[in-house]
Amino acid sequence: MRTIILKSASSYLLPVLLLFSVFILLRGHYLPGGGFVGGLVAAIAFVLDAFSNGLDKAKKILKFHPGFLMPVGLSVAFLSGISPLVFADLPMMTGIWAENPIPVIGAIGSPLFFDIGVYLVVIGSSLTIIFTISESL
Amino acid sequence: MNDILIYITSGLGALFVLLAAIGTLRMPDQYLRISVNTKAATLGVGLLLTASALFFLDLSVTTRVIAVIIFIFITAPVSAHLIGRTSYFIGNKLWENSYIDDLKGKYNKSTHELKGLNKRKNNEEETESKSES
Amino acid sequence: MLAAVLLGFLFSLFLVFAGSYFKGKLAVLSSIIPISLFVYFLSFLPEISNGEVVYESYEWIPSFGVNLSFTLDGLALLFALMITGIGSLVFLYTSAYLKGHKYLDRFYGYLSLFMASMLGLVLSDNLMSLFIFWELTSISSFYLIGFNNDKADSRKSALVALGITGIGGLLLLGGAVLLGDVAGTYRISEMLSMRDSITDSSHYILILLLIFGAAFTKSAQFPFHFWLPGAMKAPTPVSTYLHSATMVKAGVYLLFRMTPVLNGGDIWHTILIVVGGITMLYSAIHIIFRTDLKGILAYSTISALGILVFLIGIGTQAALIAAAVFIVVHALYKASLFLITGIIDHETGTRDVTQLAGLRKVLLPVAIAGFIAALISGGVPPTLGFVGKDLIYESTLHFTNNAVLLTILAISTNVFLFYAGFVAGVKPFMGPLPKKFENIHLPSPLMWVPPLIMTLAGLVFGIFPGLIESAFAKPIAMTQAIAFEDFHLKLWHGFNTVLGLSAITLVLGTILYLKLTPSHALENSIAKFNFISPKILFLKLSEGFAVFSSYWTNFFQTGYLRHYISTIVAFLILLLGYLIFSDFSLESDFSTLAELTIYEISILLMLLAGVLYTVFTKSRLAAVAALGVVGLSFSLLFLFYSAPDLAMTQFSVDTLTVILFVLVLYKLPRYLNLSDRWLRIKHGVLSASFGVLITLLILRVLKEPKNTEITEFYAENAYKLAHGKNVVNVILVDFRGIDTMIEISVLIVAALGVFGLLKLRLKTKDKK
Amino acid sequence: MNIHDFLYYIILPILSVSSLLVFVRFFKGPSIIDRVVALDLLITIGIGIIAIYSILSDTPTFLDISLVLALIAFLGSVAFAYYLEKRNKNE
Amino acid sequence: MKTKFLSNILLMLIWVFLTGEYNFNNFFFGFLLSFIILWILSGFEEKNTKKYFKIVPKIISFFLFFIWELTKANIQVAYEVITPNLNMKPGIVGLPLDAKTDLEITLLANLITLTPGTLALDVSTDRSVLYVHAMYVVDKKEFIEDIKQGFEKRLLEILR
Amino acid sequence: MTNDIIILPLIVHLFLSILLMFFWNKLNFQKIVSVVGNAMALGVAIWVFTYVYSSGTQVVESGDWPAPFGIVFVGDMLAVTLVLLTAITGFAVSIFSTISVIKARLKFGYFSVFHFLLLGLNGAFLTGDIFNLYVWFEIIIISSFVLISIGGEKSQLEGAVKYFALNFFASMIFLTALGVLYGLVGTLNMADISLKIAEVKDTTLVEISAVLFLVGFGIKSAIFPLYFWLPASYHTPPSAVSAIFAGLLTKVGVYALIRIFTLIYGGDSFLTILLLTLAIMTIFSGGLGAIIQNNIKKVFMYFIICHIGFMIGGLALFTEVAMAGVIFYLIHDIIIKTNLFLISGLIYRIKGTTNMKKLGGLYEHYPKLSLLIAIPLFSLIGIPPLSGYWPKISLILASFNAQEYWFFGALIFGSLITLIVIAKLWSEVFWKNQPEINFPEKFIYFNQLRFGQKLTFIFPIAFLTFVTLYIGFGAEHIQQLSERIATELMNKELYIDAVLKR
Amino acid sequence: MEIILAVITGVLYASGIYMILRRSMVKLILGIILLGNGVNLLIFLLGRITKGEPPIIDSAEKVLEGVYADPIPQALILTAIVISFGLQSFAIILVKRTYKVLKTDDLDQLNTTDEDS
Ligand code: NA
Ligand code: NA
Repeated sequence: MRTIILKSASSYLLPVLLLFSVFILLRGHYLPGGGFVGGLVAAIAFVLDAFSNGLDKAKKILKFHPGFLMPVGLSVAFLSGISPLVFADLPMMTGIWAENPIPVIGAIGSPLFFDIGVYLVVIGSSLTIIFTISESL
Repeated sequence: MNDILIYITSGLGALFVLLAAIGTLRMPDQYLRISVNTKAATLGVGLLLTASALFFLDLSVTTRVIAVIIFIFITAPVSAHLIGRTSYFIGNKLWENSYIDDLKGKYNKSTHELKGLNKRKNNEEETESKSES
Repeated sequence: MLAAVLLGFLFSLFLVFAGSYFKGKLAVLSSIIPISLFVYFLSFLPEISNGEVVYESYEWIPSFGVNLSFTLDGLALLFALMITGIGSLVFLYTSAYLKGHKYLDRFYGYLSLFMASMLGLVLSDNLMSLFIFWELTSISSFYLIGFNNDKADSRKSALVALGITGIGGLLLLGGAVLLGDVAGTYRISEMLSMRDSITDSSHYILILLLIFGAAFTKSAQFPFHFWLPGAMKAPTPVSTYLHSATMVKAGVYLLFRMTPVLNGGDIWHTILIVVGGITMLYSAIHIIFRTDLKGILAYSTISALGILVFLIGIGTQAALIAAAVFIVVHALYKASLFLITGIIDHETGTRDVTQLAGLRKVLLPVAIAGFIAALISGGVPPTLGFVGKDLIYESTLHFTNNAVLLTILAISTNVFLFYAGFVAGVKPFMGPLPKKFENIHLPSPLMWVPPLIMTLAGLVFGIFPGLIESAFAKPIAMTQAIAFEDFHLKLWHGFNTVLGLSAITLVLGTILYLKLTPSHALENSIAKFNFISPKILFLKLSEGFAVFSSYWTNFFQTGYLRHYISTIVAFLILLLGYLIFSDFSLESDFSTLAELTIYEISILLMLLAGVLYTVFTKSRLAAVAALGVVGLSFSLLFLFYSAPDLAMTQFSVDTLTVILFVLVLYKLPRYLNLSDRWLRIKHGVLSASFGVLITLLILRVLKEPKNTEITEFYAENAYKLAHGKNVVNVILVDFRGIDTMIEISVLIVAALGVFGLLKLRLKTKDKK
Repeated sequence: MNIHDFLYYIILPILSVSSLLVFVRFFKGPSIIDRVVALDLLITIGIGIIAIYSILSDTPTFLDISLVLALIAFLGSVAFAYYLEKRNKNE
Repeated sequence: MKTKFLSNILLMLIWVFLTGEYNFNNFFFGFLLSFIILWILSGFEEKNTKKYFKIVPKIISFFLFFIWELTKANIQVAYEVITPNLNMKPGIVGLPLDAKTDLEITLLANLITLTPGTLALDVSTDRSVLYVHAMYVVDKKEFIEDIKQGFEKRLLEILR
Repeated sequence: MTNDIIILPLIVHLFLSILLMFFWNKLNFQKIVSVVGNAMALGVAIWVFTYVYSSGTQVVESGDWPAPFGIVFVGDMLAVTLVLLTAITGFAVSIFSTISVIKARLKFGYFSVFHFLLLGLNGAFLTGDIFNLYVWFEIIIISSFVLISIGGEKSQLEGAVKYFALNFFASMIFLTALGVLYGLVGTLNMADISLKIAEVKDTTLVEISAVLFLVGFGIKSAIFPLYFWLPASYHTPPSAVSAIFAGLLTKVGVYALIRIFTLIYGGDSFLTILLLTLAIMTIFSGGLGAIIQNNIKKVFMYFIICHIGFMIGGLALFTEVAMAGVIFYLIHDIIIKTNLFLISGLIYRIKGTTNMKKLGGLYEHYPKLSLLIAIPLFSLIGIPPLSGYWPKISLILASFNAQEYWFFGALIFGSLITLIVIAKLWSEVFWKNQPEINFPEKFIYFNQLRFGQKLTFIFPIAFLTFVTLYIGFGAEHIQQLSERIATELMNKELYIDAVLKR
Repeated sequence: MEIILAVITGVLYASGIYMILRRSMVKLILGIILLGNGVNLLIFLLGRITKGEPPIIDSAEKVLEGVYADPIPQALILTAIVISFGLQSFAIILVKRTYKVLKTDDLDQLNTTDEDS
């Protein structure tokens, strides 16, 4: 859309929203949030950018096709799922936890990486869907 | 002291929200409704959020409330602007008692380019009214 | 014996792969098999006639009790020799009859397949393996009838035959399973000692009906007989081999085999005598209305089969032995007549008996064979046919009920059969030779020697009936688990009633043959009654069935999505309604339920209004916006009821959906109000009823106490063991992480689908 | 009257009534713009309700949801505007 | 300016970590403290960075001004909404812009919109005019002047 | 660790899906990876199968959470048998896909989605958790939506819309059932549900949940009166896709019905009557549908429906004998139905049509191929001693023992219709001379293919035919397996004890 | 409260099905969405509802104690929501594509696949 107001507002909102999405992702284990909502927020940030600056620019910011995030995210989730099986001789999806928790995020463990995988997949697939539609309009 | 602040902020907030609601119902055209909506509601919700920040008096809550307020204050006018201009595009007319319309005939209908004030006014017939099905 | 059975299968398999390389030597190669098998089985004759039984068993599928157990007793040997003996002759005959045929290899393949199946059938001691071979005979018959598969007639006949015998096969399967269950074994030899417990079982009648069904269809009993004349579309060797000598006797064989197991008295007798009786007379009468030689032979075959069933129904020792002898008699003369017909057809190009005459002048050996065959068929002494007929009258006369009626029935039938034999075996050769047939030459001996051999055998056996008696009668009687009373096959019994009856038969038959000339006028006269013939009724029935199928299928498969959904919903309403209202009580204790507050009411109102608005608005965009309202209400609802994660997710997802909708929407047409008012009301009532049931269901479930073991475990351990405080999230990424993994996979696939749907454009020309 | 009662018996009802009033506008339209505006306002009021509800239930975490709400409501409006503009342009 | 701000934040965080008290007062105190420290230190640095320290008070004053305007106008609108008659004189006014950059225009437009009674509808493609819908356009010139002297001037002071 | 091997099939397919997504545009690489991957999956499945066969039911507790608190995977004989069958059909279909599915389609993630589908199927068979089953079902249906609709033109899209709507509806009913069940027992582990459902006082509610499951799964497994989507959609996608749909998608519904009705709702009299009635009607409707079709794909589709009725009816009889019949039939059916659709794909490639009226002369021109095809056709009919025959013995026996003569009648009816229709098909397609029709010109016919390509077409069919022959002639093994599975199913304590480690 | 929610769930089911039964494809999708919401609400409701006690462990605590909402239905619904989202987006695009190819939004025009051929 040809509007300076939206354009500049969204260019400032984009980093903030992305930051917010990471925040939502990381705190999910302790408070409402998590990979899915976090991923949606991030996707929405890019969609907003696509609305205001046009699809091409939004794609340029991403540098690669958002679809690429899907296998990447799924790999992350998959690896965090099977790593206990491979490395620790424990059943699939068993949580492996670091000794000490850290602030904001809390305990660091394989479920966190799993959630990050979810986050990436959600961004990837939502953006693939919306960008594809926008392109075909 | 804090309690009183909560009474005030929440009370005022609720009032402003109610105001926005009544305004949205009563105002005669889209632009006025958008106008009322954006301001009163934004302020009202800001106040309500402040009330909760006051209630919890906790850093994390306060920062979040501030974040929400700032966010609303950034986004509300932007969306008001978007909706307002869209309303003009699709040809929603101004209230009959409206006083002046500087925007009339300024939009190029096909490109949505908007002219400045000094340019010649033409293509007035382009802003014929249309409404959503 | 296993090797004997497998040989044919292996040979047909061999032909599939190597048949084309042996085109020239195929006939010799193929014929070696039945001949050597015939010799092989012949070698058992001394043992068997001494009353011994050869037994062989291989484990196959013990879980089902299905084993390849073979017994060679008198009955089996009779059939085995018939199968291989006539088989040998037919194989040889074929080599000349179909000489140079493009698909001779296929033909021999099918034929060997059939022979092997038939051998397996008669040798099996296991009811299940008997069934297996039974079905294989149907299949090979299907292929043989449809051998000229470029002709629509052949294909249709093959289908009809397969359909009828297929029904029978399935009935046999049912009967076999049931009998096996009742007896506790599929071994027929073991069932023999259980006749009483089987006939007393509550399933006895059912077993009987199923087995009868199988036998009647296979052996072309009325009203299932009509597939057999149709099967005459097959090349003559097939008609000879399958549809007169062997396969059609499988049903008779089955009844024979089952007699000691299932003959439980009146039901057995009544059904078999009635069905056999109707069949024999009905088709015998049909003979006089035919002009096609094959048609005449087909009906006389059916009639003969009727006689066999009839005799088994009588079930006395005399009757059974009569049946055994008649099987041999019939095989010999009928096979001969078919082969002769084949020669005539092959040489003259017609089978129309009104066109044929005087052929003795050009086909003398064939005429001799035909004449003897006619004698056997007519029961003229000193042929085996005479012995057979005597035995038949002997059994009918001594049957306890309706002896006179049965005897008259037998005589009438035999008169027609006499006629048939002479029309087929004698008439074409008599009189002056028409000009057009003057150039005919005697074909290869491979064709005319086989019928000659068979008819001569019929003559020899007639003169020395003791051969048959010692070889078969006694052993067969033993297979029937009846004490063998002293009984001798003789050509001459002295002057008695039976002789008188025989004489009457011969006289009446001769008169009929002399007075009645087959003609097309006669054939057309019966065509008027075709509409009530079982065949036409069957065809009408299957047409009606097809119409019904079409109606039924199109009734449900309308192509309208709403019909499908509303059927499913209606079905659900029916079931749920039945269950819910089957013990419905209005009284409810809802005191434990949560109280209602103003803000909830307003949210719920909003939700309700949003939903209704979505449904009833005429603007798509407004509907989408209303969906936004619904989403918001939902998310607030989730929030009030302690589900912040849900609130967040619901709202973001709803918004994203709205965005998607909005992006797509302007590419879509505006709403149309397509359904009429009546349909809307109908659907409204349907969906409203479903909604009401869901509401009632929920309320009812809420009255039940809920087990909270799992929930408590999560509450206790989410932090301690899984290091998370947002229990919902812990469930999602840890306790039930697999769900989430697959859930994101769903998203990925959806995205791939969207991508493909919108990006992949196939041009119509390179589609697929 | 303590804070709890005040919020419960006065503020929440006001907000609820407000949302219903806005919903009336949503119903009435007449333009799609009115509906979008009403939806936007409903969400904004929702944020207010969440703020109060978080006090009543003593659960500050609920406030996070208001942030998501605010963020996404904005995007919804943008999308509608985008749609309407595009549709109008194409016609 | 950005680096300054970041340094400020960084310092604040360090203070908070040092003290180990994660509450609002402590953060605020940390921020204030680091701000003062940076201000003092800035005397030895280049001129450009000084601006940061001037702007902060201006932002605060602008904020207060805005709150005042907001409240004032809200009461006006409230009156309008509650009273039975509609005594408005609405209209769309083209407002010539001094603001040039995207940020300036956007902020101005948003502030105008947030203020009751006015709604920034659109900016002309050449960025010369901001079209504003207003509830009370008694005198067009006065209306334009109010905004230009009020919001725009104060805003540009901060941003430039 | 060792018992973890039962989830190896899942890991293999998930890995393959991810890998293939990374190599989005490398078509040949995708083909090779998919085929090799499926061969691997087959190897794994055989390993898993033999392992469970020798060591008994294996339970994997994901996340090391003891049942019933986490999601468990249960490799009992039924599950691993189905996993093996999935691997066999998956292997065949992947080879067939490389040649029969057009490039453009393959370029849009065909293989990746295909492996997601196989992943879903394996997951559905292995999971011991009812909600997890729902999730697997969803990955299955979304994959099937994608496979059925991508690149689709008119008829395919029409089919896809209906397919979508009805399957979505089925999922919703499934979820409703799940909600009711959870509301009653508060647990999702199927073994645990089985124990706790006995404590529910309001048995009507239990029956209601069963009915909801029945309808939810019934739509997926295409039983009467819920099957409508199947004839409308299965024939539209490429044959390779139809094949996997036909072989496995409806069967996963049957599997689910078997699982819940043996484990949770076993022996309820209302349900027995209901299931039996539906089974009879299913056989009837499927059979009637098959009679009137002229398109071989549609004929096969109605047979899917008809033969589902056999299995459902056997399930309703609820005896060990019947169950053994059901399992045997299931094993037979998965292989045979997959093969039939591959065959229809081959016929399409040979003649450019699957309409019987336009087909003909196949026996004349491709005699050996025709005989190869005849084997699965005969097996479908149940010509003894081929594979379709054996399970009927158990089913018939069970129907007699239960004195359910109507079901016996339906079995006979269904078998007869199958016989007649297949004979008709044989007569029309193989025997009849090729009628003179206008063949599509821009079409690559089978005889224009290179030898290697022809082989790629034929190999999967021959492979599956070989498996079918094994099922028929090695019926002893299959029957022993079926009986063992039936025993496991009918004694649910075995399952429960294994899962809950009692 | 539950009674009203139960009624609303019923209304959602009814509306969803009613919309699915319409002939317009857009309505079909709206119906699907409504039905999906109804199902979520049903699960939520049957998992028993609790007001204002989210299943989140207090920062000071280690276990969830006292009154708290059952987290399991929430997790289930979350999963269901995400899956429905995937399905719905696919459906929306499917409808768009179908419309583009078939030039109609009328489901009744989509019945050629069921004809005998
Ligand atoms: Na979460
Ligand atoms: Na874990």
